[in-house]
Amino acid sequence: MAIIVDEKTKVVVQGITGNQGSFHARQMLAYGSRVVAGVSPGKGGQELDGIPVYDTVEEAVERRGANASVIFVPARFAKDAALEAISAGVSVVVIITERIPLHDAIYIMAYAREKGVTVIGPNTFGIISPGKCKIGIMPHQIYAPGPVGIAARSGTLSYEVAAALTGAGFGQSTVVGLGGDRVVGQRFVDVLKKFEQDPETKGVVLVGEIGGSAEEEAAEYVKGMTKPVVAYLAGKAAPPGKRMGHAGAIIERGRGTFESKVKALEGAGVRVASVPWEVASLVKEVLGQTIESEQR
Amino acid sequence: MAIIVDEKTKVVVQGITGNQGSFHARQMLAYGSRVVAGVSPGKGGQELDGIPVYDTVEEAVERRGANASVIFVPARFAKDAALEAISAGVSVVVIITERIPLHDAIYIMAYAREKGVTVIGPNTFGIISPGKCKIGIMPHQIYAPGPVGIAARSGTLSYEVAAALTGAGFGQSTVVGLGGDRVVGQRFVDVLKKFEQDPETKGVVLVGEIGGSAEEEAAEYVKGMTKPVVAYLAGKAAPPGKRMGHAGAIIERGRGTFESKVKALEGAGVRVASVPWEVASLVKEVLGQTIESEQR
Amino acid sequence: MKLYEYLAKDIMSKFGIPVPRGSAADDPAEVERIAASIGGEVVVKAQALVGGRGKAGGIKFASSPAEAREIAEGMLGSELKGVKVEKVLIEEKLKIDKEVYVGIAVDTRKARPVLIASGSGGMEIEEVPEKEIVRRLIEPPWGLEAFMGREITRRLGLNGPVGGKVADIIMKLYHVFTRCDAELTEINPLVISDGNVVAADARLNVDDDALYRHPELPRVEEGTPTELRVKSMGLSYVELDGDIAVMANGAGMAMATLDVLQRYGGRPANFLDAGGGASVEPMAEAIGILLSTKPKAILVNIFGGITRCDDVARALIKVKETVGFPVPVVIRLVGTNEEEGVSLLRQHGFEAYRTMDEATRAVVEAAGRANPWQ
Amino acid sequence: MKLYEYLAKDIMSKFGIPVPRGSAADDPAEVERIAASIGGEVVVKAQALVGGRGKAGGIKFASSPAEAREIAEGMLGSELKGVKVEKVLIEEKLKIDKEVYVGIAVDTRKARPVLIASGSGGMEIEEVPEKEIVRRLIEPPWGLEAFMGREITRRLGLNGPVGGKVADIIMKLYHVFTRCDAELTEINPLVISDGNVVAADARLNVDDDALYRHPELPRVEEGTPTELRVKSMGLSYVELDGDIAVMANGAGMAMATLDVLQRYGGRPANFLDAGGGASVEPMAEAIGILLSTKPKAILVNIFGGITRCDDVARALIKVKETVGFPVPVVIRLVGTNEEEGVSLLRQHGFEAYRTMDEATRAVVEAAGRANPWQ
Repeated sequence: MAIIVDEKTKVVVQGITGNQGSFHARQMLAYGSRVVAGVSPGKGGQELDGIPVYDTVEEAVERRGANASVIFVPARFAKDAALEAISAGVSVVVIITERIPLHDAIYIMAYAREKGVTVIGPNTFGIISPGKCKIGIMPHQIYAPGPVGIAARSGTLSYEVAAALTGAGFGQSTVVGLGGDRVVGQRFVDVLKKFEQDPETKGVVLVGEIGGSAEEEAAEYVKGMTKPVVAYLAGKAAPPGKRMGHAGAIIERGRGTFESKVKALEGAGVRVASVPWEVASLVKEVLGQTIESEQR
Repeated sequence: MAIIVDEKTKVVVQGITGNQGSFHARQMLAYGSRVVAGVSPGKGGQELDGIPVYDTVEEAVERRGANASVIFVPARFAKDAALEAISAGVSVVVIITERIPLHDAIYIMAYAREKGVTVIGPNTFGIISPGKCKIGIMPHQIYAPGPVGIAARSGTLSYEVAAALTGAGFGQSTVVGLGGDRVVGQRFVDVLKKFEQDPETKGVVLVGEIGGSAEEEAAEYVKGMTKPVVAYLAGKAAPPGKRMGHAGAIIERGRGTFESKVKALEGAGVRVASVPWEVASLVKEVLGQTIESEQR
Repeated sequence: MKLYEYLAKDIMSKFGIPVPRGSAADDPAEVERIAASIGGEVVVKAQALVGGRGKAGGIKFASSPAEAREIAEGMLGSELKGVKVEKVLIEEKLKIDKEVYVGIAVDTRKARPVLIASGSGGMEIEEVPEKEIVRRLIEPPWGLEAFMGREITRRLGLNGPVGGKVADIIMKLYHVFTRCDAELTEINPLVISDGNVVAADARLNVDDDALYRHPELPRVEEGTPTELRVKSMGLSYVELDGDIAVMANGAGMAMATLDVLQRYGGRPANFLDAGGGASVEPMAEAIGILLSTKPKAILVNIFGGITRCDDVARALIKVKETVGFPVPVVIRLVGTNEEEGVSLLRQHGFEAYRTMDEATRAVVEAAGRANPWQ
Repeated sequence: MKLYEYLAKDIMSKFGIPVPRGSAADDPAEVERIAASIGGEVVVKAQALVGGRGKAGGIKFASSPAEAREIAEGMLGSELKGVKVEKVLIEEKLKIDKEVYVGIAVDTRKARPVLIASGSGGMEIEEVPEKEIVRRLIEPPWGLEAFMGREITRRLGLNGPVGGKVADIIMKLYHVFTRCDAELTEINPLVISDGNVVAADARLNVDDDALYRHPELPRVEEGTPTELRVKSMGLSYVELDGDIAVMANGAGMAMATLDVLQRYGGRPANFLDAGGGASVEPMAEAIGILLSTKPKAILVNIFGGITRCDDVARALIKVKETVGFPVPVVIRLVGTNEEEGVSLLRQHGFEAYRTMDEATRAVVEAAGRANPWQ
């Protein structure tokens, strides 16, 4: 088990003939992901390392049974690519592209709701169920299969946390990059619900940051969870009103502060690490407890 | 029982301060329909024969529990009025207005599907469950409660048929005016399904006409029905390519001919009357059969 | 409202759809000038709202401006399938590598627009086998997205740059459809020629009920002068080829009246729906127009709902007292205010029947007598 | 991109929203002319992208053109909440019967636009009690319909002609929101005055990521010259008030680096996200810019994913060999191509740490030494 993607996931890469798309298609293939097709309008008929390239996602679904898509196309074409994937019948769409207009993201999410499709991103490093399926741009050598689910708003920081966990002997069931934008397809609470249901996942790590209210919503949900949750939040030192790299990482009009998030999470029983590398020891503590309580 | 509207229906009249709206609001009230509110933007606070007038349908629903709306507003405002009613949470919207742009009708129907609301019309005389509830502009003295369901694309012709039935001693469970436009909320097949489920209805009369494919669809459905169906179709003498008053009544590019409809209906076991007044005797024949078979 | 090909192409061109070089004219000298400015071979196309123009001789090729003029002289003013040709469109002759069909209509059953495409361009879409047709319902309010254009193009077997151009034209055709409140818009054929894609013929039917919000669109009126006159009064009227004028209230009732009339051997001269609660004045005017078509008899068939029988009676009396009735008028009058109406009629020497059956038989008999107009 | 009030009002006015008579100027003489042309009492409003302008003295009334000029002389060039005032807006003074708030933002949780209205206009919406606020999620792709404007207006307790005008303005504000790709647009207050309804203050923040499709919109750049310079390179950069320059790859990593730095007593001078797979040249340029801010030390914290450690090493070497490092540079370098990167650094006299912890402690210590810039 794992969440969202696993060994049955068949990936189509949209934008496969671009630099990013071709590089990461090969990386995913090398990792063992079932990359069954690529799409690049007007370039149907080509091949990339044996991966057939089509003009439409529809063909990739019809001919190759693709059930997940990953999007590498430039921001101005990303909306159309995402709508195409959603319409074509895949169940997961991972949008790597950054700087997608906010209104486009809103529209994509509305269409995904209508069609019952799970969107990861935009502006995400992707999703990986170690040992089963990698869809995205993350350096996969840092992950190992195991009992910890990770959901993160930021990429590199989640690598830091995942590497620390792997180094401490805690592999991951699935690592989900929610994306750094304000409007994303999966928020902490959505992913927490899935981890709570997943038998393989024994505990969850949230890698959050200032801005928005995703951490506060997560805290509400955690109160009813049976699995332990650990968090690290970035942005304690960030001044209000300054966008810290991510569109979503901004303390605007007094909302989304570091303090409100820590308070909400700690109030829900979440152990909040004060530095990224502390996450591993907190996971050790809480998973130790879980294992003990399971043994009773 | 009856279909769509009955003694529990509480009606809000949109456009109640107009000539048509005020006249027919009074007529409906006189018939015994529970007309609980009127709506006329900017005229909230007025009254019409004790019926309170509000600015929005939302208020009529909140304050008076309206669960059905009837629309008398001019064509160019009808789309907004219909969307308002659908959004406000009524379960039935009857659109009397004629000459509503086709694209507006398409949009209204899409919104109604999204919200699960039943739309009757546009360009309909309305719907009546005799003795229970009248929503529309029909001359109600011609109806009587009874076992026959009627669905009609045209108004006056359905009056002719209903009067003949009443005259022959066959009252009606519900009479539904589908509307004379190409795109309408309820088609024959939708209403047939409801009549088939309604214990009070023992047989159904369809009053159809040339144009479109509603009669052919109905024929398909009738094949699986347990209740007898009688039909009269207008337009045998109409030349192709000429719109016969209704936007929907046109034989265009060889489709929707009188002959194809009669063939389909007769093929499904429907008795098709050759003149309007023949409907009553056909109903007598088929209902007699039904009663006999029930008595066995 | 159906637009002539040259008007439909003007509009499509404004939306970015490539159309052949050319121009419309109603004068042979102008045709010659246009053909000369285009150069080379041209096609002269009769502008008439009829199907199958090609087979009927409405599309002809000319290899010189003089020949184009000659063809136009033959077409202009002539009748094509019963319709007078008032303009011709002169265009460059296209080299044709492949023809496809693309159209957008309304699927009334699904209450949604539907995009229809086929690799068999040039044929009427009704004649193309269903398996060669690509259909895609367009879900409102989502609409047509660029990727759908690509999906359709792919299903037509087009790819590469030409596929991209066709996908783009499909999107633009959808813009025409939505922004012009179209009932139907078609490009047939869409011609592929040396890697270019051009709309060789175009159809655009605009919803009459939406014209009020399209002052930017040209107006084309179809119908006889009498039809247009009655239409301008807000009533529905259709001319037929019989000799009994028919007025009824409600479209269904009017159609049924024609049917019953025909059943009893009568031949309807027209169809007038005077329903919808028309008042005395327009009803009287409409009856006057019926008289002006010189029928052998008039049948008035009213089942009063919103229409009040006394108003109908007053309209008839008004006509009798002003222009008079030179032909038999047979009346069936029941429904709202029936007694008052019938009584008014009696006072003015009219009789009224209670059933359609009786009235229809009576008018057929009356029309069988000698023609009072001769 | 936040637009100045006068620009936001220009745009709203183009969408049909009534705004006060007035005009913006950057010169006191022009202010006097504008005030004279308006006549009567005017208001002079400092154009600065800060909240709470009124309380900070950025909004003043003048009863004569001369007084308006005097006020403008005081405002222009002065600082309002730390931001230099370069323009003032001069407008007619409105008589105020009632003030309401209307705004459209994005509810990121629901991934939908949300319309917010309140009868308590003039206050920051955050300070209005929740029960006095009307919220309505806008469902894409359906959008806002006219009736929703009426429903909101009714909930605000407005009716009659004024209610109709406010409902109409709500619809137009929605058009501004959608057609300008806004993140946020507000009218606060929307002033009701003698039956007229006027947008007395306006806010319009446009999505930076959508600017490419809005050539028609004015451009407003916010930030220090260095921030704008780094932004133009496509990197994220924020100036802070400390003395340790920070470069990291990835926004979350950069934020975490600042946090850890602060935890160990260091004071970050800035935030530079050099992630996203930037190549050697822009990274070297970015490091040069960090140096130009004259920090006491530089911390480079890289967890290589798409960013390759050897590229980071090459960028550092390039800077060392060209402009040189006058301050200590502390490097943490792990991840993709780590060995090659670390080895390159060693060859050029740099040391690299393996953990954030060590590197952060080291840079704080290094910055604690004497300031090399003095």
